[in-house]
Amino acid sequence: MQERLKQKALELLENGTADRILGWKIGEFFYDLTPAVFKTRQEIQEEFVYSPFAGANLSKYLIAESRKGGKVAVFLKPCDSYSFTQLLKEHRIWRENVYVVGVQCGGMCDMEKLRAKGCEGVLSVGEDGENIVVETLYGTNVFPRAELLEDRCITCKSKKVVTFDELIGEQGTELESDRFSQVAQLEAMTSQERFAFWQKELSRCIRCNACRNVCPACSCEKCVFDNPGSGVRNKAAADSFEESLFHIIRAFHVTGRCTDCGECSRVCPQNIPLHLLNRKMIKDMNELYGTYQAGADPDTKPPLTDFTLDDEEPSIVHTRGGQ
Amino acid sequence: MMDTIKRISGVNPRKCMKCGKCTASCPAFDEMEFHPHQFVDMVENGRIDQLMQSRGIDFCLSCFACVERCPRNVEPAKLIEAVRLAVVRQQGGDHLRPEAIPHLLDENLPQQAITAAFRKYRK
Amino acid sequence: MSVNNEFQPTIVAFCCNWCSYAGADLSGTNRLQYPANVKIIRIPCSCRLNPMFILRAFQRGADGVILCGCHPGDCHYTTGNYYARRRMTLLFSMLDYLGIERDRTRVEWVSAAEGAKFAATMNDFAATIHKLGPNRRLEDLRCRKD
Amino acid sequence: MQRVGVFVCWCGSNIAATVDVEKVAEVLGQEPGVVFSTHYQYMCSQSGQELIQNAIREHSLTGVVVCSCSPRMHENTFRKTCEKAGLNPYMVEIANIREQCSWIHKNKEEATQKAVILGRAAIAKVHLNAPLTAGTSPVKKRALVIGGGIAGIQTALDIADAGFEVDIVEKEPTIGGKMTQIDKTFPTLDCAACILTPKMVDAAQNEKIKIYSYSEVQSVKGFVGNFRVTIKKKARYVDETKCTGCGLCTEKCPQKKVPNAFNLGLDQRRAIYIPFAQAVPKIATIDADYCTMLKTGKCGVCSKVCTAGAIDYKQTDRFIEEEYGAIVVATGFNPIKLDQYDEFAYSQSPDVVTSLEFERLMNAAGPTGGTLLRPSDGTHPKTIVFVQCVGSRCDDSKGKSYCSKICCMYTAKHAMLCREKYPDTDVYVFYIDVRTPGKNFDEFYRRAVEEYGVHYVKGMVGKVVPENGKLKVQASDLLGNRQLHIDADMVVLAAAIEPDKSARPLATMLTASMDTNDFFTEAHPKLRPVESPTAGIFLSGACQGPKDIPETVAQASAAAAKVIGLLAKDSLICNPCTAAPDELMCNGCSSCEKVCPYGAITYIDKEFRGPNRTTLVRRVAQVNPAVCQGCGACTVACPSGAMDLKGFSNKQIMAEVDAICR
Amino acid sequence: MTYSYFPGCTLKTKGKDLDIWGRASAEALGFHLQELDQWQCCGAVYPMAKDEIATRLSSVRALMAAGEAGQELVTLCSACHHVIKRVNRDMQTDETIRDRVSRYLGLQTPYAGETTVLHYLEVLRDRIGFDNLKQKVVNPLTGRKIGAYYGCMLLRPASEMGFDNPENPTILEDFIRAIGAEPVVYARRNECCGGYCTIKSKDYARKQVDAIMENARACGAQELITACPLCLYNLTENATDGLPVAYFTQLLAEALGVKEEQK
Repeated sequence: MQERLKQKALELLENGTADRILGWKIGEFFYDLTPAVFKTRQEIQEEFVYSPFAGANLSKYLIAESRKGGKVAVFLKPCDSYSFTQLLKEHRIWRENVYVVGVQCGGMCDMEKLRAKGCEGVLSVGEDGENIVVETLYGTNVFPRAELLEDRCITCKSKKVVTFDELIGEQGTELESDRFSQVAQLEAMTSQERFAFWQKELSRCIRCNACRNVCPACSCEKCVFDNPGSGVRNKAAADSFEESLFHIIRAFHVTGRCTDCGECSRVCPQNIPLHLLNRKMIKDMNELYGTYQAGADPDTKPPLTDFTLDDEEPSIVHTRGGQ
Repeated sequence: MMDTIKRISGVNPRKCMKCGKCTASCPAFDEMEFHPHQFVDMVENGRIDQLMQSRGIDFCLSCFACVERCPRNVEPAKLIEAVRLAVVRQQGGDHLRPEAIPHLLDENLPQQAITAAFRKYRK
Repeated sequence: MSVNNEFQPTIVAFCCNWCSYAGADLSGTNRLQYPANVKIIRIPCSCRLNPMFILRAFQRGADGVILCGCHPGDCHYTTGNYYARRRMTLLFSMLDYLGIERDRTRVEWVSAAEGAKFAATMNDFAATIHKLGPNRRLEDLRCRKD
Repeated sequence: MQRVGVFVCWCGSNIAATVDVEKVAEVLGQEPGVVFSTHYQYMCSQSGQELIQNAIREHSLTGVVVCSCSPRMHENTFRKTCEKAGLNPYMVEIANIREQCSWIHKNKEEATQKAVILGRAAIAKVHLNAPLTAGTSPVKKRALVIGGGIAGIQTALDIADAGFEVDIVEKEPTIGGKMTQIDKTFPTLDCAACILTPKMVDAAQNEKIKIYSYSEVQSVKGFVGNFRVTIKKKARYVDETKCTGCGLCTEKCPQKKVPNAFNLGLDQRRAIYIPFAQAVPKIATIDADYCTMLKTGKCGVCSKVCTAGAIDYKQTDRFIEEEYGAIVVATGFNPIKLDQYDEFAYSQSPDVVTSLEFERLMNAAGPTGGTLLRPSDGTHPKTIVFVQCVGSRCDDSKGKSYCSKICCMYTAKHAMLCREKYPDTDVYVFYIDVRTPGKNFDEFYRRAVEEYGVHYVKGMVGKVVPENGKLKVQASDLLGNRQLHIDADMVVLAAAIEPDKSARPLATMLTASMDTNDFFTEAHPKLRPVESPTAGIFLSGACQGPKDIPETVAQASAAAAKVIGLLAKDSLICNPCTAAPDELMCNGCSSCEKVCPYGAITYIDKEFRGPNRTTLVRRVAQVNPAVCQGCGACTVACPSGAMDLKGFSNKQIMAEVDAICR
Repeated sequence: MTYSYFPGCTLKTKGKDLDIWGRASAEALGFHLQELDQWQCCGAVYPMAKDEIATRLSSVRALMAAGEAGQELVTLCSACHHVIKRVNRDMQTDETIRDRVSRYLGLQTPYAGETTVLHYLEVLRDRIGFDNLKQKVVNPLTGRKIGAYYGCMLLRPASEMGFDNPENPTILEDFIRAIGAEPVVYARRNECCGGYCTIKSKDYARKQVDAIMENARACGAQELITACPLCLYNLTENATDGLPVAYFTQLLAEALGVKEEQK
């Protein structure tokens, strides 16, 4: 797969389709793939990487890249393409400056799970169909991909690349997934239990802003939390505007715009399951206002900018059951 | 006593606007010395004793015509029933004695007439 | 001021200018009482209510927050309260999900003619909040570990 | 930080009795930025206003907080006060310590404490206020009157008289409304048609008035001074420009079995019809529900007999767009349906009629030619029973909670006319109360009793039993403490009146508010009775509440006066509390545009300076302040907080929250 | 379709015709009335007093039994229907009564009026449909002019009974039409017959009955039908010159041909 992508990148650069290629390169560790812009053949040949750790969602970078003049080609996995389409809907990306190569994705891998398999001295990780091939100092290990998948990929909602100019691999379809089961579990708890759960999780937040910075929906020109004019600016938990409120407002701001790509939880250094907040909102909107998938198409009105005359009253929160 | 009647009946006599539609609807008018609208008025003004002594309380048919037609939802029948109950709940207040029953029976009289009479006229 | 150790909740009522604020005025005109710890903030329309304001109120010590607006269909701006309805539904759901007591937040539609409803709503809401006790859960989740 | 002055009003004893105003002034005087604080008996009085103005000058105040009655009452007063003293009017905030404090609390300490907190919130807000300047928007000098009854006609005539153009939209084929169906009018007993039809003709002939008959308002957009209205002209299948109103078609049409709505179904008309002889405009209309040609494509008689060639079976609904500066609602009323009150046997006997049907039975142009005859057998009724308050003054579950107001008088009129025309009839009126406030009204009612010998019985009818051609009426006579049993020939029910069904959807279109009974609410029940709270919308006639003709006409003229006052202006001062984006923060994401009910938001691509002398083009929102009404929907939809509302900014509201919660 | 069925005391004795033909016709119409195992007399009058609990218990027991069987509860006698329907509504709406009854019966979970109470006629109208009934008629009662006598208890108070328009009901007229006869509408069909006073004052009851009969006859009725045993008794026994009165189920059975089969 990496080779096909590399070849495609070179081809696009050479035939003039794009001046720049947005892809991934190795970061600090082999499993730490980081988004990168490649401008020359040499850069691509030396640094371009695609591996089962290429989880980073590239779509957000196109807000800036698409405005820089010239044309940028980008590789988008299915879930990235949802974010990309949502950003198009919000007029954030200049589509005419972007050449999208859709990449089919078998699911990304979780380093923690690999570690749990007892792999040490890893040199490289490659794909071989449904298997992951891990080269280590001590030899080659092969694991079924399914055993190493990131949690978000286990409950993958769609293998469909929503927007593309060209596709590598087969076009996929939307999947039946039980991505809301954890939300449902939380809903089934008592209020006190939920509070305890979230207190435990959110109290670990160090306000590093990684979730915000990686989130394709959190792409405001200036975030309200950085804006002195908003009245809610604050950096670390200096005074009383605390993490819970930061996360509530963040979740509310992305409600109806979050494509559930799961990047927020992936990048959280404290392993806070932030995606459970967003999924709750998605689940609620689906149940209350009809199924809506942000980024699935460029036209449908997001639920919060729409209404029907006989919407449920807010008191449904009290009356629909649960504790 | 007024409060007892209001409590038993659950009726607020102050809702009455004195239109007299209850009395206009009442099939037992001729048998009563106080008529439905007077019941409402007299309960409101605390003249319960007079009502308790009136023979009309036994003639209300519980046909609910007054309840149905009252524009203000006052439900006079419930007041009359409450006054009647106030009477029969008193010691010796029964209006009907079991001994009297055989005398009243005829071949076709349905049970419910007797049952109803017992319910209405004694405790 | 009287010294009263009993819990006196702080309640913020956001009222839209056209219906509910006028309804509140009407309950005043009719001398219908409700607790003094209910304080009204006038906003042009229920759709002006940013969730941030509610969270801010809780953060600063409010024990209950209620939004009153025109009845659906009667919005002075035609559709404002429909948006407010969705926003508040989702916000309340999220707060519930985070384990915040459901009864701390409420939305009630009160028209300019419903002075009695306004007073009754405030009395009821204040009683509910009083029963719930002080708001603790929306204070800082990290700083406060009891 | 502003230099704030605080002015605490006693409102006589209204505030001062429950709030320690002196203490409020003292405590608020300690607040940061407050440089002057005082209290006074009536802050809205001349001397109270001077007090504020002097303080502004002496203490160079930049912000003013008045602790007084509701801002809905005197915010404008105090804004003007400050403006005269050179302060921007939007640097004033009101703390409502009357309606929302002194009037609802009894404990003085509690109320005082609350007043202080409300004052603090206002001070906190005013610190963040910024001077605002109101823009202006032009006024389209044309008015729309919705409803062509006597109310609408009178309003239109008065507006036209003042030289402004005015359009009437009437849903029926003719203007005139309910009054065309009425026989005589109280208390003078002149004939309704004689006083109404000249006005109808006046309206038709007035150059300034345009009548859209058989038309409805389809949609309303815009705002005061600039409404854009779509009018639906329903297909009447007759070319209005060609029809001469000769009426030949209405005689030749073979479909004779159409209930005649004008006579309330008491007789029948043809499928093509002119409602009545004096109709305006006098143009035939085809009733599509009954026309054989339209239903089956076979017939065409009307087309054959029409010498003007006016019949057009292919006509469709047409839509007309017009612009108006002001809109008057005059949608009127209807009697309620009586299904719920069948103890009076309305649906069981044709001789039980509503009062409006009785008008038709008495009317010379009615189905009986003005002779009072029973609909069942065409005989003269000898005993007539009138029942008052049918469906009025009821518990909410049983009918209308209000008094329909006109029934007492028209029933007295009916009873009197019966006795006058047919002295051999016995007439009973069953009443709960006789309500006759109005000039010469009670005298009129007394005449019915004293001179005409109408039997007024305090009581109510409980049951009407049609039997052997009679109506057995069982009723109460409360003063006589007896039950009456009357063998009547006719029973007339004073059915409650309710707003026309078209009013509710119209109110939604106009964003005008209504009460629970679907009557339009006025901006102030005493002081602004002909204006809706929505600017530019005015109320005329029974759409606002039950009214008789003199009252309707009075209100119609009052509404016209208000409209003329508006149209006389060349431009209107806009509400400066509008939304405005901070372009530097705007994402251009269109969230705000999607929720704006007025279409006030557009987008432009704008060049910004980037770092290192680069430029960036970004899509940013623009708000048209003349169109924005300041609801704030966009401010919450905006994720970056770029959109804010002047006068109710995020920071201002949060400052109030902080002040209240601290 | 099987319904729980509450016959009531009168239907087991003097009012057998109402019961027997009702059940037989039900089978012919494809539904089954399953008599509750242990029903108790409903008490014949609805306890209007809010503070009376004991008099509501038998109704609640019947309602709960139907609920446990997962069935709707059908009644035939107007009095039983009136009592059970209104007690059910009390259980739905009156918290005090609900609490006291639940405590009295020692219920784990309070009964809150979950069972649906239907009168036989409502089953015909809302479940079977009069059009379908018409299809099943084998002996249409063509030419018979029948007046419906509703009485009080099925109709009033309409806000609680929800049976039909209380002042101009049509359900029995529609029924009469369905079995092939001609309904005669007369205004006194919902006026009280005075049945409750029959043991107190025959004269008074007679006055009421005569007025009803006169009205029905004047409007062209040749016979009357009713759903109430007490009304039937009263209209028959206390009439000066009355029309024949039958239970509606008798005519139903006749029209459905059930009567001959059983003969």
